[in-house]
This record gives sequence, C-alpha cells and structure tokens, in this order.
Amino acid sequence: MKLIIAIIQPSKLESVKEALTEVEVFRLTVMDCQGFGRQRGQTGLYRGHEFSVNLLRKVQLQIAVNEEFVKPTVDAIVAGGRSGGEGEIGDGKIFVLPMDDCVRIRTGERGNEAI
Amino acid sequence: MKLIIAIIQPSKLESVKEALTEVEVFRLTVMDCQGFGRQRGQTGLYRGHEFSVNLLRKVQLQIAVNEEFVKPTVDAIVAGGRSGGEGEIGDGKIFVLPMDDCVRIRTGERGNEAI
Amino acid sequence: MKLIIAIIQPSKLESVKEALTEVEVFRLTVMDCQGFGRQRGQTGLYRGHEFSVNLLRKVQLQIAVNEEFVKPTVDAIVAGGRSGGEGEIGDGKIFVLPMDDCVRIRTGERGNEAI
Amino acid sequence: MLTGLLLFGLVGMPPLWSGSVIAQDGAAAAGAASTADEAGLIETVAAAEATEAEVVTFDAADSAYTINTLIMFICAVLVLFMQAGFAMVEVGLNSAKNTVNILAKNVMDLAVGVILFLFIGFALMYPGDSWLVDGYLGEPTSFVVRDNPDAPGDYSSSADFLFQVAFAATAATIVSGAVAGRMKFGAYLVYSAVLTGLIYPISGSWKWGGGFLDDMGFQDFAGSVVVHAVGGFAGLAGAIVLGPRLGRFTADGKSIPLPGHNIAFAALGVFILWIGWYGFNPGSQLTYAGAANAEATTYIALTTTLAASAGAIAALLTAWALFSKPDLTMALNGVLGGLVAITANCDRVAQWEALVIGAAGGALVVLGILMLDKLKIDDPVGAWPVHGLCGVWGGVATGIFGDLPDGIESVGGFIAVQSIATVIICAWAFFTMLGVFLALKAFGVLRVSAEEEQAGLDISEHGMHAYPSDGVSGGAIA
Amino acid sequence: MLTGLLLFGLVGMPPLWSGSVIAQDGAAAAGAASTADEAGLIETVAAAEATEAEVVTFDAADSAYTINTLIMFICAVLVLFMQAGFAMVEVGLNSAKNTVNILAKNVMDLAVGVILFLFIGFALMYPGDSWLVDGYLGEPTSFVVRDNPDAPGDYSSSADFLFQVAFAATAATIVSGAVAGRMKFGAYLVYSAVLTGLIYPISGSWKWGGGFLDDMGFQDFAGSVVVHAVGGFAGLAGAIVLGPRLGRFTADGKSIPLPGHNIAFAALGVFILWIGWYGFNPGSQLTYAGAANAEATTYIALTTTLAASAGAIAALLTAWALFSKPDLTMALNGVLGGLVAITANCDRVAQWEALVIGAAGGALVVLGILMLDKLKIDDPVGAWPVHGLCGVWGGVATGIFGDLPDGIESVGGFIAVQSIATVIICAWAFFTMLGVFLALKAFGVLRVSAEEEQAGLDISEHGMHAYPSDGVSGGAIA
Amino acid sequence: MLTGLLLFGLVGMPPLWSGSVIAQDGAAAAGAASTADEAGLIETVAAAEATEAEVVTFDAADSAYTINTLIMFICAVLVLFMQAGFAMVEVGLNSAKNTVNILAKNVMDLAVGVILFLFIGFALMYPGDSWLVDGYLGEPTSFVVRDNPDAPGDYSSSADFLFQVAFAATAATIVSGAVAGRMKFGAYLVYSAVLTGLIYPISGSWKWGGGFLDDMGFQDFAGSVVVHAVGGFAGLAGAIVLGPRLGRFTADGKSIPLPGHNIAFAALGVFILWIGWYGFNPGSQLTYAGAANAEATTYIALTTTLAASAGAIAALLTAWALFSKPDLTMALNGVLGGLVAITANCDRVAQWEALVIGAAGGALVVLGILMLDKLKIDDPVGAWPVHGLCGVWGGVATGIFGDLPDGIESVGGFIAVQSIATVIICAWAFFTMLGVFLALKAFGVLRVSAEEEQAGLDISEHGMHAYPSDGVSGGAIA
Ligand SMILES: Nc1ncnc2c1ncn2[C@@H]1O[C@H](COP(=O)(O)OP(=O)(O)O)[C@@H](O)[C@H]1O
Ligand SMILES: Nc1ncnc2c1ncn2[C@@H]1O[C@H](COP(=O)(O)OP(=O)(O)O)[C@@H](O)[C@H]1O
Ligand SMILES: Nc1ncnc2c1ncn2[C@@H]1O[C@H](COP(=O)(O)OP(=O)(O)O)[C@@H](O)[C@H]1O
Repeated sequence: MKLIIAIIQPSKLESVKEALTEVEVFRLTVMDCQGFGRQRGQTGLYRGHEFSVNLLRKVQLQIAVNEEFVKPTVDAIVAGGRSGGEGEIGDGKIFVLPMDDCVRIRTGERGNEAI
Repeated sequence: MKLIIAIIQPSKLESVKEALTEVEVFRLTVMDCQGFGRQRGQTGLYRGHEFSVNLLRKVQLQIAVNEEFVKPTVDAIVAGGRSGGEGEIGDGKIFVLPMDDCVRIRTGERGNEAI
Repeated sequence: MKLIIAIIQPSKLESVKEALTEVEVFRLTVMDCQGFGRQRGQTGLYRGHEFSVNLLRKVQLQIAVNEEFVKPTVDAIVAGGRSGGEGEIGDGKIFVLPMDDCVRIRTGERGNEAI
Repeated sequence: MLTGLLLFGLVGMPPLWSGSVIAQDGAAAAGAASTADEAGLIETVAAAEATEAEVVTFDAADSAYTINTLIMFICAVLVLFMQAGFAMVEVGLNSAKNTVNILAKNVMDLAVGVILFLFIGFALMYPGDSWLVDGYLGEPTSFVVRDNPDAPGDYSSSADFLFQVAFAATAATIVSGAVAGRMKFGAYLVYSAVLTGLIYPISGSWKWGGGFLDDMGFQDFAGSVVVHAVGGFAGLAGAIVLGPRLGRFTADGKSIPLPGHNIAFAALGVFILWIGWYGFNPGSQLTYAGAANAEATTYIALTTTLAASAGAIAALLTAWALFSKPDLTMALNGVLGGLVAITANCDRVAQWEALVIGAAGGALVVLGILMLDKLKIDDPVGAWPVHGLCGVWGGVATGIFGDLPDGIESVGGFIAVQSIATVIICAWAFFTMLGVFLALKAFGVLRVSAEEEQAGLDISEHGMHAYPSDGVSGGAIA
Repeated sequence: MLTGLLLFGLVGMPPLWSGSVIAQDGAAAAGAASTADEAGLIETVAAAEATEAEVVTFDAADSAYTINTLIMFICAVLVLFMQAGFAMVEVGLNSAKNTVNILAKNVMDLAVGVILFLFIGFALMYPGDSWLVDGYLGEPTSFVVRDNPDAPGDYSSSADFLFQVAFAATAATIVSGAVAGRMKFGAYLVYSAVLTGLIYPISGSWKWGGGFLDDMGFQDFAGSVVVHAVGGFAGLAGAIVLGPRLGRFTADGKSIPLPGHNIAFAALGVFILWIGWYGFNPGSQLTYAGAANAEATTYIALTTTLAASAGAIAALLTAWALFSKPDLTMALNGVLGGLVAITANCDRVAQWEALVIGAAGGALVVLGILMLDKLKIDDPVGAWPVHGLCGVWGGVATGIFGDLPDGIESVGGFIAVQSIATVIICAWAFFTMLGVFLALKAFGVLRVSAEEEQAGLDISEHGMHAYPSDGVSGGAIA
Repeated sequence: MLTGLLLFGLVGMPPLWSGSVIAQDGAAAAGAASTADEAGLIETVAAAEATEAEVVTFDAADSAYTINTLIMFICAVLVLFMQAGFAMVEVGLNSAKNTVNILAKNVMDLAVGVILFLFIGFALMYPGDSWLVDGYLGEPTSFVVRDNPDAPGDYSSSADFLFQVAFAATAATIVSGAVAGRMKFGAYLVYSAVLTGLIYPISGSWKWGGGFLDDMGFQDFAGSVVVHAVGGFAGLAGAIVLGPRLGRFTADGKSIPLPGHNIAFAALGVFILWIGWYGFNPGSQLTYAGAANAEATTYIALTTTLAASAGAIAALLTAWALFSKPDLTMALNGVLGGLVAITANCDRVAQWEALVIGAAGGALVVLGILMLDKLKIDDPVGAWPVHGLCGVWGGVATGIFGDLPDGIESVGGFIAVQSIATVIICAWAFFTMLGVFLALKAFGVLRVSAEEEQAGLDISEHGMHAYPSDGVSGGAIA
C-alpha cells in the first residue's frame, strides 16, 4: 500500500479528478496548500506596487492505493496535471510514500481491502 | 514510530479527541480537508437547484505515535469516529505510515522521546 | 528520499524559510493546521469570558529531500523555528518519513532528480 | 390696496405648494393627483371656502404635515436599515455554519412581520377609540387607512405604518439572536408571526396605543421597554426553552464559549444599528415641524449619541477590569446597551444624565452576559443582556432621572410607576412567548436534531453553505 | 395700520429664509451668496419689485422648491447607496476568485456613468423641447444648467441630475451581475459607457423625457421597465453573447451550480438595496411639498414595502415547494423581484394589489432562474429574472391593476399600451446591447481566455487576490 | 376686514406648526412640551407680544430653523455613517490578524471623541466671542448649551454639535489606518483623546471658529484642510514615529507589500464613505432653507459626485499606465482622493473644475502612495496620500479654481492665502502629534513587541480572533 501525495495547480483539480476516474481511482482527499518552488511567474499587484508572489496557491491530493494502482495513479496525475503539452514550472510534484496499514472507520476493515 | 493519518467527519472531531484522550494520546495535528469517496449523500441546494455535493468537508488528524500506541490509537479513532453503531459511508479512513524519526523543535530531542 | 513534515508556529514561517534558504532548500509546501499538544498557554477571550484555546494555529511544512539534505533541513527548521534561545512549549515537531519515489509533473522525471 | 390684501388672503396664499404634483412619470402625475382627489386634498377649494384665518391655519397645517410626514419617512428608513445591522451582528457572533439560517430568519421576519402588522398588528397597537377591552385589547382591522382629506392630521398614516412596522420588526428580530444555532426555521417563522401579529402590538397598545399603562403615567419615549425589553424577554424565553447549543456547557457545567466567526460583520452591524437608532429615537418625536419640535428631535439625537458613547466606554472598561483585556465584543454590546437604555428617556434627561444612563447600560451588558453564563442560559449574541436587561434599566432610569410627567408628583412615585409598568410588559412578553415556545416544543418542531445542529443549520435546514469551499463548489472558488 | 400691512407685504415677508446663506465656512458664505447672485436668487430685490400677491406666491414656490430639492437630494443619496447593495449581492453570489473584478466593475461603472451622463446622457434623456427627432431622440448637450433664478422650477437641476444619474448607474450595474466571471474588464468599461451614455437615456427619453411612449399613455412610475428591464435585457444579451462560465454546464448539458462564495455579503446587499429602494420609488414622486405630495410619497413607500415582503415570502415558498428546502438566495432574489415589479405602479395600486404584484414578482424570479437554466444561459446572479422578467411583469401589472391614466378608457386598452411599450423598450435594450457585445466579441476583446477564467479574473485581470492567504501575503495574515 | 387682517397677523399666523409636539409616547409629549417650555419656545406667546412684522419674521425664522435643523441632523447621520466606512476600508486593507484591533479603535475613537468633544472640543472649536487668546485659542466649556428660545438662531445647537462631532471623529479615525498593525490599543485611546479634545478643535477654531486664518480670508468649505489634512498629517506623524510594520521593508530596503485581507470590505467601506460624503460636503452649507441655500446644497452634492468619479477614473488609469493592471485599491483610494480634494471648494467651482480637481486628486493618491514607499514610511491604508496630500491639494486648488472671496482681489493672492493657511494647519497637526507620539514612545507604551505584532494585535491586545477557525472555536465553526 502506498500513500500518494500530489501537489498540483488548483486549476487542474478537475482534469486530474477526471484522469483518476478513468483509471478507476475514486477515492481521494483534497487540501488547500501553498507552494514554494521554482515557479516565480505570478506577479501580484497591491496598491500600485508589483511584487512576486512568494507562496503560490496549490492543491494537495492524498490518495491511498494498493501497489498495482501506483503507476496508473501517478500517470493519471501527470497526465491531468500537466499544463499544455510541455508542462510549465509550477505544475507540481508527486510523492509516493510507503504505507503500513489502512483502516476503514465505518467497518473496521483493514489492509488492502480497506483502501 | 508511525504517523497515523485519519480522515474523519468534522462532527466527530470532539468524540475522537475524547476517545484519544482516554488512551492517553494527547498530541495531534488537525487540518481541514475535503474528501471524495464512496459517500454521495449530501445534496446541496443553490438557487433552487439541487446538486450532489462532490467533495465533502472532512477533518484530517495527524498523530505521530510510538509502536505500542498504534493499535490503541487506531481503535480509539474507529470508536470515536464511527457514526451510530454500524457506521455510515463517509466515516473515513485511517492510514498508518512508517516514520523514521521525530524531532522536538523546542529541545532538539529526537526519536521515541520526542513524540 | 524523505518527506519531512514540520509543524511550527505561524510566526516562525519567515525565519524557518530563511534558515532553509541558507541550506539551499528552496522547495516546500505549506499548509495551515491546528495543533493540540502540551502547549496550553494561549487564553482566548470571548464575550468577557476567558477560555483556554484548545487547538492552536500552526503551520505545517512538507519538504521532500534527498538523504543528504535530511540533517541540514531538520537542523535549519529547528534553528529557525525555536522561540528565543531555549525554545518554548508549542514550538512544534518534525517528522521524517521514508519516501519511495518522487515525480515532477511538468517533465515526468522521477526519483532523486525530481525532488 | 385692501383688495390686494384680500386677494392675498383668499387667493394668494392657497397655492402654497398646490398643484405641483409632478412625479418622475409625467403622466403618472395625473394618477397621483387623482389619488389626491380621492383624498380630497385639494387645498384651493378648501381654501376658497374658508375664512381668512382658517386659510392660513390650513396652510400651516399642510406645511407641518408635509415636514412631519417626510421626516418620519426618512426616520422609518433608518429604522428599517437596523434590520441589516441586526443581521450582521447576529451573523458575526455566531458560527459560520449557521450563517444562512440567521440571514434567512432576518429577511423573513421582516417580510412576515410587515404582512402580519398590516393585517392585524397595526390596528391592535393603535386602536384609537376602537378597543375590544378598553385599555387592554384593541380591535383588529386590516390595511392602512389613508388620510382623511379634510383632516390630514399630523403626518400620513402610511409614514406612520412604516415607522411602526419597523419597530415591530425590531422587536421580532431581537429574538433571532438569542435562539440562533438550534431552532428550526419553520418554528421561527411561527414565532415571528405571533410576536409581530399579537404579543408586541398588544403590550404596545397598553402604552403607545393609549391603554392602561399610558393612563398610569408610564413613560417610554421610543421603546426601551415597549420594544427592546419585549424582544429581549421573548428571546430569553426562547433561549430557556430551547436549551443551550451543543457543546456550550460541558457535562460538569463548565461554560465553553463558541466564538463568533466574523467580528468584522459584528462591528459593521453595530455601526449600522447606531446609525439606525437616529431614526428610532429622534423619529419617535413623531412631529418635527416647528422650532420646538425640531430642537427636541435633535436634542434626542444628542442624548442618544452620548449614551451610546458612554455605553461603549463603560463596557470596554468593565471588561478590561474584569478580564484584563479590552474585549471588543463587549464594547459593541455596550454601544447597544447604552442605546437601549436611553431609548425610553432620551427626550427628558440632561446631557450628564444621558452619560450616566448609557454608562450604566454598558456596564450592565457585561454583567448580564456573565449572569446568563452562570445560569447556563445560552444566548449567543447577548440579546437579553442588551435588549432585556438594558431595556428594564432604561424603563427604571426614566423614573430616576427623567423630568416628571404631568400627573406624577414625586420622583419616588415616578420610579414606582416605571418599575411596575416595566415588570408588567416584561412578564407579558416572557410568559406568552414561553407558552409559544413550549407549545412548539410539545409539537416537536422547535429544535433541530443533534446531528443537524452539529452539521450546522445552513446545510441541514437550507441545504446551503454560506461560504462554500473550493471543493464543495466544484473548483469554482480558488 | 395699513402701512404696517404694506410693510408686511413688501418688507415683512420677503426675508422668509432670505439671506441666511451661512455655510460651515463663515467666509464661504460670501461665495455661496455670490453663487446665489449669479443665479439671481436674491428674493429681497425680486420681492420689492413684485406686487403683494406675487410676493406671497413667490415665497410659496420658494418653500416648495426648498422641500422638493432637499428631499430629492436625500432620495438620490439613497439610490446611490444601492450601488453598494448591487456590489455586495454580486460579490456574494459569485466565486471568491472574481471578487476584485466585480467590485472594480461596480465602482467604475458608477464613475464612468456619472461622467457620461454629465456629458451626454442627461440631455438625451430629458430633452425638454430640444429634440433632434421629435419624441425619439433628444439633442445632446453637456453639463447641468443651473436653475434660472427667475423661475427656479420645482426642484434644483443639480438634485435632479444626481437623482437621475443614480438611476442610470442602476441600469448599468445590473448588467455587471449577468456577465460576471468571464468578461474582460476593458470591455465592461466600454459597455458601461455605451449604456449610460446612449442606450439608457434614449429609451428613457421616450417615456420620462416626454417622448412617443409617454404620448401613448405608457405609465412607468419609477422605472420597472425604463430602468430595470433595460438593465435586465442588456444583461441577458451579454450573458448570451459571452456564453456560460466554464464548468457551468457539462458537455452533455447538465447544469452545474457554481455557488456564491459569501451569502452574508449577498444578504447584506439585499438589505441595502431594499433601503435604497425607498429613494428609488418614493423619490420618483419628484415633488414632495404639500400634503398631497407628502402623502403620496409615503404611500408609495408603503406599497413598495408590501411588495418586497410579499416577494420574499412568495419566492421562499415557491422554492420550498419545488425543492423542499427554504432557499435563502431565492428569498433574497424574491425581495428584489417584488421591488422591481412594484416600481412601475407603486403610486397607483391598492395595498392588496401591491401584495399580489410583489408576490407574483417573487414567484416569477424563481421560475425565471429555472428557465434560464433550462436554456443554458448563465446569469450568475439572476439579473434577468429579477430585473428583466420582473421589470416586464411590473410594466404589464401596471396595466392590469393600476388606476387608469387620463386618456385611457379601459383596462384592456391600458394593458395593451403597457405591453406594447414594454416590448419596445426591452427589444431596444436587448438588440442594441446585443450589437455592442457582438462587436466587442468580433474584436476579440469580450471574454478572457479559459486559463484566465480558471485562475479567476482577480488575478488575471487585476493581479490581486480579494482574500489573500497567509502564504500569498508573506505571512502577514495569520 | 382690517380686523380680520389683524387677526391674521396676530393670531392666524402664529399657529404655524405650533403646539404639535406629539411624540411616539403620547404622554411624553408633555415632557417634550415641558422641554420646550424650559427653552421658552412657545411661539404663541412670543407672537402675541410681537408686532405684526415681527410675527411674520419670527414664523419665517421658525420655518427656516426647522428645515435647517432637520436637514443638518440628517447630514450628521450621514457623516457618522462614515465611521462604518472607515472601519471597513481599514479592516479590508490590513491583515486579518489585526481586524479586531482596528474595529476596536474605530468604535472607541468615536465614543471617546464624542465625550471629549462634549467636555472641551466643541467650545474650543467654536468660541464665539469667548477667546482666551483672540483668534488663536478659545475658552473651554462643557456641554451643549440648548438654544436660547428668544433667538433660536439658524439651527439647533444639538444638531450643530452632532454634525461637528462627526467631523472631529472623522479627523481622528483617519489616523487609525496609518498606524494600523503595530500601535498599542491604550496608546491609541490616548492619541484619540488628544486629537479630538485639543489638536483638531484648536486648529479648527482658526478657521471655522472665526480665528486668524478666517480673518486672513482662508477658504475651506467642508474641511479638506481643517479635517482631512489634519487627520492625514497626524497619521503621517504616527507612521513615522512608529516605524514600518515588521516585514514591510527588507533589511536591504526593498518594499514588501502586505496585502489587505478582504478587498470586499474595503470596497464596501469606500461606497459607504462616498455616501457619507453627501452629509459631509452638502451638509456644510449649514443652512438649507430657501431656494438659494437648497440649490447651493445640491450643487455642492453635484461637484462632490463629479470629483469622486473623476478621482476614481484618474487613479485607475494612472495605476493602469504605471503598472499595466487596473488596480482596484488604487481606484478606491482615488474615489477618496477626489472627494477629499473637492471638500474645500465644492461650493465655489464650476463643474469642469470639479472634474479637474477630482482627477488630480485621484492621480495624486497613486503618486503619494509610491512616494511613501520610496521614503520607507509605512501607511497601511494610504491615509496620508488620501487625506493629507489630497487635503493639501484641495486647499491649494481652492485658490487656483475657486471664486474669489470678498476681500481677496487676485487669484495669485488667493492662492497665496490658501497655501499659507494650509501649511500652517498641516504643520500644527504634524508637529503637535509628532510630540504626542514621541512622548508615548518615550514612555514605552507606543508600539507592541515584535512577538505581539507577529501574532497579530487581535490575539495579543484583545485576546480574540476576528475569524476563528474550527479548531480554535472548538469545532463550532464547520
Ligand atoms: N521538494 C519539494 N518538497 C515539497 N514540495 C515541493 C517540492 N518541490 C516542489 N514542491 C511543490 O510543488 C510545487 C511546484 O513546484 P515547482 O518548483 O514549480 O516544480 P518544478 O520542480 O517543476 O519546478 C511547489 O510550489 C511546491 O508546493
Ligand atoms: N483511498 C483513499 N485515499 C485517500 N482518501 C480516502 C481514501 N478512501 C477514503 N478516503 C477519504 O475518506 C473519506 C470517506 O470515504 P468513504 O468513501 O465514505 O469511505 P468508505 O470506504 O467507508 O466508503 C473520503 O471522503 C476521503 O476523504
Ligand atoms: N505526536 C504528535 N503528533 C502530531 N502532532 C504533534 C505531535 N506532537 C506535537 N504535535 C504538534 O506540534 C505542536 C506543538 O506541540 P507541543 O505539545 O507544544 O510540543 P512539545 O512536545 O514541544 O510540548 C502541537 O500543537 C501539534 O500540532
């Protein structure tokens, strides 16, 4: 079991969700976050005063999957999350973490069944 | 050491915290999140127009524990987080992740002591 | 590869970021969170009625790093995140999690290169 | 020469403002004129038939009627604006998850209140000579009777209705804050109809309708008791019958504050209420034409301002002394407490007395909030401390500080009259509404389920979030 | 004695309000007086030269002018306050990511509207006798001509301009809500200038300027059709040409609601609009001095209040019946629907008729919103259902319920006139603005790119977040 | 016949508005009447004793007094509403973590200001004939002296106090924005008391109290300099002494903007201020009765509207040109800049001049903000650019464009007078307040600690969050 954490552009949330649905990943958890990375493009303007926006709005997805789903899930996120054909700085990252166990609160089921 | 990540109903935050206190887990971190899972029940209404709410409000708990606390912690979350006797769809998931190290910023302590 | 999760005081965000920059850690993800720990100091006041604030505002940093960066990163967070010389209750925790893989969405690169 | 003067008397004067019924809509002028026709307000005719002295008198009345009507209209608009203020205060001092519900209550209690007051309340409150039980219960009739053209009176009945219905809506909406976060929306609509249709106008008639309390010599200029205490005690009844919100008091009786989610809204609401009070108190002078009236109207605005300021300062200092931090929500409630307290007596106290009355009101609010806490009564916005307790204080303070009215000889006697009447009105509001809330409870329609309350009334009663997040709104909000 | 009387006629009366031009700025009094000089408003001189009867007449006119001017000014302020209401409603019912854009549009359409109306619109709308095409197109001139001192008229032209420009800004700002979330800011400024400079004043002149619709006997007291339907149909044109927001309808045609991000703002906006409407409708009486006018002004406020209340209740109940939940946003739109519907006829209907008209307006709003949804037209705030549809209903309802104006004999005839004129004005607004929007589209300056829309107009058009988070603001917000 | 006329003179006229002192509270009428009694405002008696001509004159005065008093009251309410506008602008343009503090300052500076102005400021500002140092320093006395019944004057002193205290509160509250985010709450209360009690009324007396600047011929109709520049320069002193907020400028001097947390609040605030300005400027005409006054009042409203619109457009375009994005916060500040600039001269400029003055004000605001940035002075809301810089511009523009006052012969001379007086007032406000702020700093009570600032003044000074999250509020907000 793995926990896949993906940081994507907020505007890609819908297309990533669609891509995930196509590979039959239906369950995920979403959080707002701010990213600080190589991307520096966005300029804010405040009171006639431009500034490079330091932390950028991102969305984080957390998806627990069984081993065989790791590759399709990662590929789907990459496909849905990339801007244009070539991708742009700021498109984000995917982290794959090992996971020891998973529990479904409703039933108390554990392990691969519970994902 | 493990990092336990639990996604629960916001309305269960209090009862889960109480259940955790009973097993002497006093430290945790809480975040707002939205969940996308099997649960589909909630219907929103906007401008005379029903719609099924797509992402649902959830709360995520992150709890770092030593091995011996994993089971009681998971059990406490299940006990406190389950709706009614039987549980309901949407009650959430618990993920148990391996953790290599823990550091207390205040003292710089590391490892099991620092949890 | 490790995923470092740090929970710090919101007011330390800037100094932690500076400390991280010094050890050449430029990429990170930031989230708002609430912490429940040993710290109990903050008293809120609402309608002439003091109360001990139960969950406290914290900021969570998530930083994916290659092995050789783990120590400098943790040290930088400790240095930037500690209040005063001695640290104060509530300064937070750092969790180091093993990480299997990392993917850069823009390019599809994987592993250590993609961090 | 003499002829000229005669002309002046008979012909010259009458056109004072005559004929100039124009209207945005050129042609509608005819309509308005025909309205005037129906109302028989054609001065020229009236004038021509009158003697000279009468002509002049008529014109003076016409002029006073105009000023009174228009200023009363403006004051009514200010009082209606208070609805926005109440809505913002209540929204701000409650949880985000109950925002839609609070707003729905505030919009609908105004709408329902207008209809109920039109069909029954207005007549009940101002029975004139048509009492069912003399001095105690007026005869209900519906609709606003437009002015008798031959005797237009002091101001238009339409302006009067607007001004009065705004007061009724104020009394109703006060309760909304006290019962926030747990009452069913349907039950609130029922409560609201009963209050504006029956409870408020009946006790109102005892004083402003010229009923038995008025005969007793009871003074309540703009309604510390008649309006605010009625709302405050009705709210108290609601808060008691409903019981506290979940989590407000722990099993072992500790009080857990549930902070309001947007203090900026709360403060905006208080500023709006302060502004609206300039319609509430000065407007209650009812006639503004003529130097004496105009002066009195603005003096009332002055005492009102002084009491509000003193209330804010006293509440802030009291809170600062007690809790060692200057609590803004207390200062905000203190403004309102000062305003409520001066409402009964703004016309009959000196400036320093206004300061004292307002300051005491501000301090009382803080103590009242602490008292409810001790009693484990959950009044989320402090409706009772502000409107109930300070309303009572306003009523009694009138006796202590106010100039004696005709027919009352001693300060002691005045205090007695004020206290008795205040108790009667508060008891009326409290017990009748207690009955209503208990009946709603008996029918099981009063309070939402624990689950619904936890989820918030917005989603459980209205299916809507006030501030939907990104995810909930399908990514529309980023 | 006689001499005394003469003195009275010649000397005594004139000082009625004469000379007391004071001003905050003691010395500026001179300035103001010199202004008065220029305007030749020196009563003393005028009076001394006049015969006795004239003197008196003059004073009566002076007094009426004063009241009319000052009350119209206050009403204009109330109508201008509606800009804040529109801004809050639109902000609240849209995504957070478009907030800055909506506010920028609302502030700037008022600013641009004032300038355009000053330079061309006001003259186009009220040509007096200066028509280019008689009854159809006025002659454009610029600036407000100050009053002729010898015949000051019914009210000051400055007050008139303010009142009228507030109406023009209302018509313009209605559209903002219909095109929210996807229109370029520059294009909006162009649209706004065209509407307030040309489209609105031209059709306005047909009725309020005394043009051909006025000659037909068409009645529209305060602008259900002339103002609201013009804005509503212009907005409809915009919504159609722009197409729906991304994600508003799925590929297979399902409608996806994009909830507003702050319902508290929306409700606050509706309260402000309700309040502002007391300037809009009663203010449209234009002359308020004299009992008949004052009474009519407040009766209009009464029917306005009744219609708003009935609209809220009807919309809430309709929504409750259809969707089984009391939808607050529908009640809010219902208030506005009721207000729009009564605007044309608030002066000429009975109280029960006002209730019927308002209730129908409230119900229509709900149906109109559903209808647009079916037609896949995306109007984020319901500008067309509220202002377009209820505007039309208001126009027609005037024929059904309103007192017959002079020259129209039968209810059937009245309905026919109202319907024809309403269709003409709506078609004018719809098709001219359709042209403008299509032209802007043809030049490729109408709609932002999909990427910009997704990111939100705030950041893409203005480089600014309305509610920047912690991180974005560099830790300043915690 | 003659007798009839006499009757008319002696009996017929006096009842003009006489006796109709009614009040909401039927019985309180007696109270009000007794009030009138004390004030000796019984016209009938006065009239009966007067000669015919006098009778008539008295009635005219009575009528003018009524209108003036009531309209001034309404304008005072509008100006007081500006407090809500300032609060919203400041809240919106600052960090969320300082919201409670800003609101507390805004509520309390009004409350404290009212009390201080009552006890000392009002008398200092309008000494009449009671100067301690002739033309420079009035004699302090307390409380509002109610009108002398025999000579009621132009308007009630209560209305006057309300109107003037609202101006004083405006001057005080301007500073709040400049010192936001780092000043101790207690220190702010001290500052506020000093400004409204001493600094503002003393310089105010130099002009509006008839002091030495007034004698010089200095013109400042509604207070571009007397009110706004005083507030702006006091704020500048505060911003300088306090130093910038943490993180506002980097060690190497780069400017880091700290964006406001809620632009919707900021825009709402500006709309409210715009509306309130219709009390501020037109209200400063002080007498409104009579055609000349009424016309002047509304012409002032017109120039005010034109300047606000021109200011918005100029600021938006300037920002657009300089930064290639239409910055809403600049447009908002531009509205205010235009309004401040026209305030001194709204009564004495032509319409095109109003446009020029307003547009220059709007552009100046943008440049002023950039200038402060260069100078590393941190003024979070732009209080100095808006009120200080545009206040100065308004003062000077009066000389350039305004009609010459009596006693000044040339435009050059007028400009000189205006410039000198403007400099004197600004220097007075700046240096006295610099002293106050330095003293507070010396006592170590001026600025919060770095830790407290980082945490936000809400929690560190008031122990309260403005927008508590779920967790903090114990799960109450979901
Ligand atoms: N090593 C990392 N640790 C944590 N978050 C990261 C890391 N690298 C990137 N991110 C997140 O991903 C977002 C996109 O990063 P960016 O620098 O644009 O990626 P790229 O490597 O493609 O240049 C960042 O804003 C940040 O939130
Ligand atoms: N595999 C998963 N990965 C990430 N989050 C999940 C996963 N499964 C469930 N969740 C989270 O838990 C919440 C409850 O899920 P639900 O589908 O109701 O669980 P169940 O499996 O009991 O039907 C979801 O809304 C989502 O936030
Ligand atoms: N075991 C843990 N699991 C999850 N979060 C923790 C844990 N311990 C501490 N935290 C987080 O760190 C924050 C600081 O904790 P605190 O109790 O002050 O630490 P200390 O151990 O230094 O006393 C807490 O508010 C909480 O968010």
